[in-house]
Amino acid sequence: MQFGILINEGPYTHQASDSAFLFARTAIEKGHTVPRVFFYHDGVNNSNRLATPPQDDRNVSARWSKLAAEHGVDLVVCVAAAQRRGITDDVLAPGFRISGLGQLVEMGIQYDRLVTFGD
Amino acid sequence: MQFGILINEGPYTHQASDSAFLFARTAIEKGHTVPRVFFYHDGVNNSNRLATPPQDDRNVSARWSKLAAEHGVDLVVCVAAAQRRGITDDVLAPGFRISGLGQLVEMGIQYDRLVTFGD
Amino acid sequence: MLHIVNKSATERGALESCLAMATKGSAVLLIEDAVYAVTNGSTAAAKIQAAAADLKIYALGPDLAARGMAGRVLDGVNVVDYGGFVDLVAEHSNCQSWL
Amino acid sequence: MLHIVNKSATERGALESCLAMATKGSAVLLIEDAVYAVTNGSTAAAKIQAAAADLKIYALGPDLAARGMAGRVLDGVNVVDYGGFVDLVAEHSNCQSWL
Amino acid sequence: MSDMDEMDDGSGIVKKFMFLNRKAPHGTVYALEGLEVVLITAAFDQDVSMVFTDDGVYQLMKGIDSKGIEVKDFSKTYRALEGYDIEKLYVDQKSMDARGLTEEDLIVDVTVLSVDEMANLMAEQDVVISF
Amino acid sequence: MSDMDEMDDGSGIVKKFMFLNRKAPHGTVYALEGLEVVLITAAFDQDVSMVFTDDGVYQLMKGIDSKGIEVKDFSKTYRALEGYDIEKLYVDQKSMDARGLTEEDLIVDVTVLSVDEMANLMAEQDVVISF
Repeated sequence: MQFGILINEGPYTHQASDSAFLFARTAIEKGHTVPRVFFYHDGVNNSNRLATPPQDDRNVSARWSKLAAEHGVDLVVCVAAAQRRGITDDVLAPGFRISGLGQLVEMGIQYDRLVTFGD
Repeated sequence: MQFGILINEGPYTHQASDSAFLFARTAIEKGHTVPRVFFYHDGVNNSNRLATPPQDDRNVSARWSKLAAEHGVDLVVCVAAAQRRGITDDVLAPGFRISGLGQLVEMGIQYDRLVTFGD
Repeated sequence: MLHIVNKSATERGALESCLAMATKGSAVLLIEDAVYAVTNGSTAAAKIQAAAADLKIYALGPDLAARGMAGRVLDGVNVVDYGGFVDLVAEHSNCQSWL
Repeated sequence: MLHIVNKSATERGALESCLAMATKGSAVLLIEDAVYAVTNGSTAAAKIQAAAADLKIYALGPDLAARGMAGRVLDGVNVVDYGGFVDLVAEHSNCQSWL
Repeated sequence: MSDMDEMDDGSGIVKKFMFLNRKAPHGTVYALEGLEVVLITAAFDQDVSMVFTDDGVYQLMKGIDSKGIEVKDFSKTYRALEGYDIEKLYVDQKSMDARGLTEEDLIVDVTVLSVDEMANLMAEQDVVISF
Repeated sequence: MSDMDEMDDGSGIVKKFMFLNRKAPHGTVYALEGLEVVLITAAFDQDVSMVFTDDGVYQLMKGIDSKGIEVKDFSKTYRALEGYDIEKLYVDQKSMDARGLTEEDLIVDVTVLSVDEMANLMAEQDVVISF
């Protein structure tokens, strides 16, 4: 089955970002596909490669990049939300790209399920 | 009177960041001083100079920079919170600096009031 | 002491916790989404009016206006602007934001 | 339909709104801070047990454990892991997150 | 809201999208950024319903004046929805009653639903997105 | 938490700082990042009280195991507070009761206060910071 995932909150502050990652990874492990994850609202902050959390803590953008590289997940950051919050191509971690809200609507139209994580 | 201000949320997503700015500007207009504003938790995201909100909307980091330049407000971004969230010297707007939590405690010790804005 | 509440009382517990802990004579200032609590017909209206016997209740005018609520404020609630907000912080020896 | 709630029922209104709108036979999955609602002695316990007559109530085990609540789950609540979360989404034709 | 022209994902599929608004305006950005998603979804010719419940009903208040907090007033966008063929606007009766509001207080015409009607409407959707 | 050694702002002033914890752990980062502020404040030799009320009492639960959500378990830090001379830990009786919790359920020794006692404690502080 194809799952689309929408993430509305940034890393560390809200667990939403962690829950979404563990859900996506588990879905893939179980043989489903996650063709795209869409980052909206403060969710765009998950894509920031400049983050350097403590060594004993998870690195949110890096683990998304790894999942994308290994399983072909398309990580799409909303352009309008990103502009408001200072996320540009210059700070984007590998595997993320900036695009329009149409990419979110397409997920709803084309995939079997759309699951939202937020606050 | 000296007011310290603590901001715990980022721009646009929560009004906290707007309320804090309007409070600080009004306090200065009324003849008080705001020697320092401390940005903690997602509040560190207010310092990002890469933000380009729509032209008819407020530019949060730019208006803090302007207030700092005109009234000598020290804009301090918490280093630990900033590292988790990808805020580095490279993306800092004018007038902001990155430092430790001791700067927040000093505000509590030295100023007449400490006012917190958050979620 | 000045208590500051910024959350809608229909969605969060902050106002209720604040009113339970504010001592007699304290001031409570409602800002942002918390201002809905002091409008006619709100679920919190009765609680606010009961609290106003022991506490001074304030609400931020610009936040009321931004929510279309400027004309619906309960009797006994003092509407202030940002200047009044600054004055309230200055007049009280300490303040607490119920985040 | 699968309803997903992630907010503490003592701090937010999401669970109450969800339970009011979930139709008979629907599933409700509690994750993150929402899992406190299905623990013994919680304020929401009675509501959860009443709702369990018409709805299937699930809670995410890793979130219970992370809160020291693994041993306190109410009878009638099904504890699932992330694999179970994925299965619930797959088994129901649509889902709604009560943010 | 630059890309609101007709869009097409090529599939010709039309799904039922419900946008559930549960949050007050201005305190958080969800109401504003949520509107942007609704407009784009309509541009893809999907079957769009907007639902306002809990504090979300406050989004539709008449007489909003946000100059004093120095943010954009986006409440007029709700009146423009009809122009984008978004005509299914529903509010929850119970949420209105709890806030002392009537249809007269709202900036647009809406259909008022009971909790049961709202629950049935939600259950028949393909996609529900909550802001 | 690298800068927890003795610090001094040079003023010699000692103020009463209260840290009010109202939020559950893990769902949001406030509990964790709040602890960092508390430790630094103690390093400045200030008079520190930590108060746990509403969902904040959940921060002190015994038996937390966060491996399954792949985040750090910081609950042991509460047991280390004593080593930093942070000994005034208060929990709200009413919040404990509402959640079916007793002192036996908590990872540290605390003083349980009634709402009135808590209110008086708060009123006598110089600085209150809420997380």
